[in-house]
Amino acid sequence: MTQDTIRAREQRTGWLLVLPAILVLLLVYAYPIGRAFVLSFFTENLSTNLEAVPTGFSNYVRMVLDGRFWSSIWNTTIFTAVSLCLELVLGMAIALVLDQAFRGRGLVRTVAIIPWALPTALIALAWRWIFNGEFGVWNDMLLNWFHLIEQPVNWLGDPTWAMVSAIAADVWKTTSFVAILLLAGLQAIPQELYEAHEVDGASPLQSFRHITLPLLMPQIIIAMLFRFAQAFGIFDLLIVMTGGGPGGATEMVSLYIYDTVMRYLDFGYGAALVVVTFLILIGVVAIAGFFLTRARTASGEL
Amino acid sequence: MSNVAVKNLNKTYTAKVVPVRDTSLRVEEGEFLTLVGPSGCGKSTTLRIIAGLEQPTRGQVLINDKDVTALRPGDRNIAMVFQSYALYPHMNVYENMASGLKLKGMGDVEIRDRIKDANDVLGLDDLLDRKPANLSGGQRQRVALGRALVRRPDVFLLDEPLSNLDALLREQVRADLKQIFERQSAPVIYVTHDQTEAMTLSTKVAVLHKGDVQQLDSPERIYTRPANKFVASFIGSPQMNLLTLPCEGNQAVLGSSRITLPDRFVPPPEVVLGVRPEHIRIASPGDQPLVKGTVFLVENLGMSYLVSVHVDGSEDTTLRVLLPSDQTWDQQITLTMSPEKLHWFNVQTEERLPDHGA
Amino acid sequence: MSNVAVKNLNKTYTAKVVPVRDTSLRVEEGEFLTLVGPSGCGKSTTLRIIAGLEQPTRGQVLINDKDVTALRPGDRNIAMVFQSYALYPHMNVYENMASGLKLKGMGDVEIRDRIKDANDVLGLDDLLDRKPANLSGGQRQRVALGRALVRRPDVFLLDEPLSNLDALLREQVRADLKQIFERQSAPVIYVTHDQTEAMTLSTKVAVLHKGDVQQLDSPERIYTRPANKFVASFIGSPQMNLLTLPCEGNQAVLGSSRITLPDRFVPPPEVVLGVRPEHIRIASPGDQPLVKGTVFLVENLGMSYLVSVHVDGSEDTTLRVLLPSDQTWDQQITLTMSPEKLHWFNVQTEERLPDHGA
Amino acid sequence: MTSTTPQSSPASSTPSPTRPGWLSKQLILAIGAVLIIIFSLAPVMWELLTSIKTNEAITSDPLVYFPSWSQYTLQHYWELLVQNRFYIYIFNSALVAVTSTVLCLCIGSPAAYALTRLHLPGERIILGVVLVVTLFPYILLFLGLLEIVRAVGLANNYLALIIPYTAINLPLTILVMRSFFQQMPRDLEDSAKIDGYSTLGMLVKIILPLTLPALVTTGILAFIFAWNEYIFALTFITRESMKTIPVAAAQLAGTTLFDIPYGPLAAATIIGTLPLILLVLFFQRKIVQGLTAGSVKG
Amino acid sequence: VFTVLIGFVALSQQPVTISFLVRAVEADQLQVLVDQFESENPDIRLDIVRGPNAADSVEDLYTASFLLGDSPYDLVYSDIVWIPKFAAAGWLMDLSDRVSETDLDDFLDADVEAGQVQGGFYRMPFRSDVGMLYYRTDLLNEAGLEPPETFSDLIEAARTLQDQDLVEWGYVWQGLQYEGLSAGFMEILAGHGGFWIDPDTSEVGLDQPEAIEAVEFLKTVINEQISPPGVTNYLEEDTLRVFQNGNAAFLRNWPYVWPVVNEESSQISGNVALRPMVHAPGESSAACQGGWGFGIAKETAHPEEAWRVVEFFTSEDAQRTFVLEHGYVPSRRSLFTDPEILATYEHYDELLEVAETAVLRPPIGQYAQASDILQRYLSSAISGQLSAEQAMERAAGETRRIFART
Ligand SMILES: Nc1ncnc2c1ncn2[C@@H]1O[C@H](COP(=O)(O)OP(=O)(O)OP(=O)(O)O)[C@@H](O)[C@H]1O
Ligand SMILES: Nc1ncnc2c1ncn2[C@@H]1O[C@H](COP(=O)(O)OP(=O)(O)OP(=O)(O)O)[C@@H](O)[C@H]1O
Ligand SMILES: [Mg+2]
Ligand SMILES: [Mg+2]
Repeated sequence: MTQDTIRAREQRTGWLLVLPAILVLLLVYAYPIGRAFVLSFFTENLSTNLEAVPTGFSNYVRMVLDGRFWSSIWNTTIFTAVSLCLELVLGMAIALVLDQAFRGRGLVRTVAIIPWALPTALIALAWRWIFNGEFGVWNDMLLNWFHLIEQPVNWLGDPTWAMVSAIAADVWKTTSFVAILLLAGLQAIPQELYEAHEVDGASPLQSFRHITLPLLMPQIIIAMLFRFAQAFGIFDLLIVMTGGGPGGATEMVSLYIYDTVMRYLDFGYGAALVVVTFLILIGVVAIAGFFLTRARTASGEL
Repeated sequence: MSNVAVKNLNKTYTAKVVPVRDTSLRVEEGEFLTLVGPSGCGKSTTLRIIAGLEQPTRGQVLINDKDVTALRPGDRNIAMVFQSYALYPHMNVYENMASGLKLKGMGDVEIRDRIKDANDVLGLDDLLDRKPANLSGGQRQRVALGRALVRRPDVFLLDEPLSNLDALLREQVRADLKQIFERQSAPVIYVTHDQTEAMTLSTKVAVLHKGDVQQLDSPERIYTRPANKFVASFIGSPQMNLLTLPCEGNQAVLGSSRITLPDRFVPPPEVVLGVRPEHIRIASPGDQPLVKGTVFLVENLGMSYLVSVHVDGSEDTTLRVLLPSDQTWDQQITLTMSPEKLHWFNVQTEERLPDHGA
Repeated sequence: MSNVAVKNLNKTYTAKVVPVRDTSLRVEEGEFLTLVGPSGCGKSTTLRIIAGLEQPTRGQVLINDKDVTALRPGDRNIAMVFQSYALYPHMNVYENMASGLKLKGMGDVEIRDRIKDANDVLGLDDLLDRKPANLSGGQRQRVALGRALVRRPDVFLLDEPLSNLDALLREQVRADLKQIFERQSAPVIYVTHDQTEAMTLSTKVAVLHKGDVQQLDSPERIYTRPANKFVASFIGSPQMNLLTLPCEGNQAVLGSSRITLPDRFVPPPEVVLGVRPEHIRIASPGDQPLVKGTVFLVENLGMSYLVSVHVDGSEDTTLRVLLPSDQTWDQQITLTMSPEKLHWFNVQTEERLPDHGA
Repeated sequence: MTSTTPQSSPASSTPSPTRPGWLSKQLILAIGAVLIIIFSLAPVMWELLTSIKTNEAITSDPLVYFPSWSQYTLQHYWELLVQNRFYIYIFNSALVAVTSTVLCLCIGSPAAYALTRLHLPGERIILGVVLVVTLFPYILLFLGLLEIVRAVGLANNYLALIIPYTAINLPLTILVMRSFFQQMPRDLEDSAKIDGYSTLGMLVKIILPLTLPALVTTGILAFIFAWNEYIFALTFITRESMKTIPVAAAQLAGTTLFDIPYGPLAAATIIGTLPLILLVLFFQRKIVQGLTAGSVKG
Repeated sequence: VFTVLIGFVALSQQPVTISFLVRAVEADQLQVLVDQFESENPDIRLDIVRGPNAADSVEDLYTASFLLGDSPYDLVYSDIVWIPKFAAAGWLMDLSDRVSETDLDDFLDADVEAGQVQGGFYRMPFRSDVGMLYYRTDLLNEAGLEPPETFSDLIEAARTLQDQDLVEWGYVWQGLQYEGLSAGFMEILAGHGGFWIDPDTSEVGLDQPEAIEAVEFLKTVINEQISPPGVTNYLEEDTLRVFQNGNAAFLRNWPYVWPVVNEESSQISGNVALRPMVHAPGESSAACQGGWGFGIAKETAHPEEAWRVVEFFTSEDAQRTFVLEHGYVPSRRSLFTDPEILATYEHYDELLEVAETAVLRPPIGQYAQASDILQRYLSSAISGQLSAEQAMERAAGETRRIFART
């Protein structure tokens, strides 16, 4: 009917405007993922002279028995879990400070973002240098400033310390990101709520528990969601900082995938690894999404 | 016997921004004081200082004659209703009302009782487990009120509690408010920039302007005896006509007509005449003084017409007159006003000139 | 000879949300139609459909008797003023006014002339090169108006143009608006939820409710002859008293007193009586009918008191009465109202019952 | 009771009475602020110090924190820029980052607008997908992209980086721009329509000018990402002269036998991070704005 | 006539550029030969790309460039262990029809052997490389010790020296998780008489007792503080620094060390000797065969010119010049005994002994994969995460699984 011509014209333009974006996204996201699913049912590596030979689930079977895969999954989980917790606590603290009014707040805020903005690969170099076993400034500080250790610690040489160092580096890099998101959430909480609560006789701590936390929950979840995804796929930091060593103690799934494809030319298995990681990720995101909606309704948004 | 007072209150943000200059007020048990004034005149600031949310630059806040200036808001036993209601979005109505009491460590039973009492007044019973997001403006307003009532505070502070409601609803809630607060005795300080609210609700009105109290008086006197030009223009709608007139002898000259000044004061060279539109009427034979004019705009207000008139002999002065809707008139119109309804102000000081017997 | 009309307009968003049901309106040259109604009643939607910003689900929009329903807003030669003024922040006043004309491909010279003309009315000359950000609310409002005027459209559409101004300013601009549009002849459709604006500005008022036109009439008749209970309650402030009364014979029973129904209609078992507070007064000897009651709330409106009265004999019916401030009374009060000012409505249909001579 | 007589008073006659605990709060804040600054800057500072120390100072024991005049040198920077021709990599990074950013805005913002205002059927789905995609660790993509690059023969072609970067930045761009468009008063577009603008004309003449700040914001985010990206840059560019800074720096090797060139590495880090630090210093507010708009509102 | 012709050709056309990727260090060192070659062949320009110094980073770069297509490299300057993979992936040109048996006679056997994959020949050896043991003569003399023969000797000697506070550390080697670890382990393994992977049968020997003993040795030197704890994170450069600063008595490293430690600037110059890696009683020393050579990229646009470059670099003269310049190990036997070379490096005949003991790391396509598995488990063994048995069990298992799929 003629009534709709305006709307129709509008929508035609609309599609024209969206189309390029959709195409690019399909090319760069849809194809690789789809491709990975297919390829994961083939064996394509040096022993097949790089021909794709359908071998059903063999890649997945092999994965089950692949100690390196499991240790990389384990490493990734540890890495992700620990850094997320630390970031949440630190980020919250920073956000709370930055939310207060004090002279020079603008400057501090600016400075606080810097870590997030810097290139991970380069920062990884910096950390490698800082944690260096013999010339590392970190050792020097612990030794000569705080006297916490007698012997220089070989941070990147020792499996545990290497993981600790990597986590430290990652926390340093991304805490500011968390802080920013939380800060935004904090500022979205109307001041009157605190004032009302104060008039009711609440201490700052009580206000934090009864108002800040519940109302901030959505942002907290969102921040954690983003960070989870990023941490779970972390690559550049580790390949530069530890290369996954020592003894694969800091090898994450992403590094294993990269080696499998680029070093061993084991494409089929690589694809299988991609698929599994992908599924894990989607699963977690789905769960988080569920909690997010719950938190949103709980905190009174609609 | 609770009461609240502020002594020589001053709040200076910057040398330019001084929302409160040197304010002293006192509200006794059972009194309802309204702070009214244009936006930015320092109403909220004053209220927030009393609540303890802001620290005064100088001066004291007294509750029950105790100096509480250094006390935390929570320790002053006051209740405050915010313009935005400030309901906790993640708590349902019941929790919202209970939170203040819980903080005091009150037992659940007593809390329930108090909330019940409040609801007898406010009728929120069937909303208790709703989240604020699912409440209408009026309901939220009532919850906010309830949250204040259950605290049984020494003082109630309200900052423009009605300004987020639409016209019709506001009229009703206004009446409710009046009844609710007539039922209890704790002093109330109420901030608004709507003069109708000020007039209808209060036992005492303080008109604020530029950080100073312009007049502190009963609603009636504010309306009938505005202390200065500002109060006169701010209170009353449609606005009072304020005309600056030259004087000849003891008569003020309005266009072609003369208006005799009250004989009690020495005739100044110039004087400001204030007369409310509703106090001007079409002259009937024998009326004095007479003002002739030409109608150039008529606005129908339903029960009456707001007629704008160019005064003959000084075309740039316009009189706005409120005429009953059953009356008729023609373009050329002759008006009169009863002398006792006229207000005279000093041109320079803008202060009211002394009244009869004063 | 421009005019605008809508025929059987319907807009359905969802089965529940039908802001416009089946509206037909026609505005002729020189007419000023106001759409008034509570928030959410479909005023804006109607206006936006006429502008072409929304597509109607059914029905047509006619401008100069041509069906423009399928035309783009830009092709309808209309001008619209928005509540938020919708000035382009990155253009100065002049560009804001010119942009529409430029798009029509009009020459700079003519554009300048038109803007000059508009400014003679609006007095914006010394603001022309300011950005909207540096204008006061009132000025922005005038610019928005100017932008509409320069287009010399077939129709003016205004959506709550005053609601962002504060009370005092609004009163003035309202007067200006009235004068400006009296100067030109194109039909005007004006949306507001403020009944004062509706009454003062319009030559015709359409009261909307629940997507239907409740009454389309002159302001006077809307006030004096409300077509149904809703209109009666919506127009007039303070609100009209609406009492549902049982009938005995040809008399309606109000508490202890009887009010004779107009003899022209068959006495129903029940009837709704409507009477405006300003039409009730304290009875003087010989008045009929008499209503006795008890005063329980007095609100001082300045020029008069709004008194709420419990009617003796039926405590839950309350009458609100407007009494001049120079009058006095005591708790027990006897009231009367002149029969010709009473409104009678059918209890079921809520429609007005036929009048004298009707 | 007395209504008062106006008598203005000097602003700072007596200090405002302070509540107990007020001071300590300020103290805590101050400490917190200082800690934050140290936390955020220390590593970079150390890198900076290292980059201007002579090799001896770098490896000396005890550790030299602040180089004395004798230990101070610009040698490392000279090595990078002259010997390793680092300006090439800077140029590459800049080229790739800028192009992909521009491309991203050109594709992203119209899409965002369409998804905000033009009620396309299925826009919720598109948005949902976009939302999920923002969470995507792109290590999962490089296997497939590798194949595409090989098939299309994009190897050693800036496009091999520009296209993925554009795509990876698209979702964020769309979300951020969308949240800005949503904040924009509808009336503006309506009155533009009534003035007779076409949808495109409106987008170009009215909306984009108004959302210029938003464009800058998203642009900066996109740029930062593109400048920092490592995996693709490492994988899809094998020609030395086309590498980007992070890769080049990470592959930096000593000229002396088997020695890790700590100094030049530090210098490279500084060179590679400096532009971003400047970005942050100038656009802190916008960055915050963008991040929050992109994630929280998304 | 011929030269004229070449000259004519040279004039008539642009010089073609032959480029290849080399670890930065060597890039500088090769410069001598590059200049010489370019002056002799005006029609060919050599473009040497400076890569990172870690060998497997360079391998990854080559891999990426071939995998991706449009490889910028015409030649592959290749570590010995890459060849099987590159060949299997079909990235290298088969050179068998360009070289004859006789041409290859002069080259070290292991070096040649390393180039032969699936009947093809893919790599001309350029410079050979073998792991060996360096020791401080001055310290041994002072303590009156003989150079060690067996692993236990080594431990003994080291301990004595440390006890006498003559030196801080006894023995330094490359313990970081990277190719160097596999290489070093290869020697210890062979020294214990064990084997890693049999290229023909794909049999895996990592869980044999010999292998486990080998690991035990590495764990011992760390646990007994003969090697610094940091050794698990050491590359060649780290070990060298410790040794050169006089903080270690024994060093496992490659030939390049010799000239470095003997610079006059070096505080230990003149006090260093080398010998084949120690071995278990009853076994013989084994030196891990390293070394670099040239392959030709299959995709190259200029196979002929590329081959001329290869011929030049692998020629006796070129190698001589190179060796004389930098003290590397030639891949041609004749040069070990070449008087000119012996004049500067009198230790080269000892070096030949070492070279003849050389063994290959498994020449298989999946070597990188196998090596990474081994590295992981070695690393976790020496950094104390796993016992020697556990580590080798798992290593063997996973290694077998790589082949299970073929
Ligand atoms: N924190 C502050 N810093 C600086 N100036 C302030 C601050 N708070 C308020 N002001 C200024 O003090 C003046 C009075 O503010 P206040 O809120 O009391 O006005 P108000 O009477 O409440 O106006 P409204 O009716 O709009 O609420 C205003 O000019 C305001 O700009
Ligand atoms: N795009 C839309 N989708 C769904 N419902 C809508 C939409 N636009 C308006 N409505 C609904 O239509 C009804 C009428 O809206 P409209 O804006 O016309 O009311 P109004 O009379 O203008 O109210 P107000 O006085 O607040 O402007 C409202 O209930 C509104 O929720
Ligand atoms: Mg206020
Ligand atoms: Mg509307």
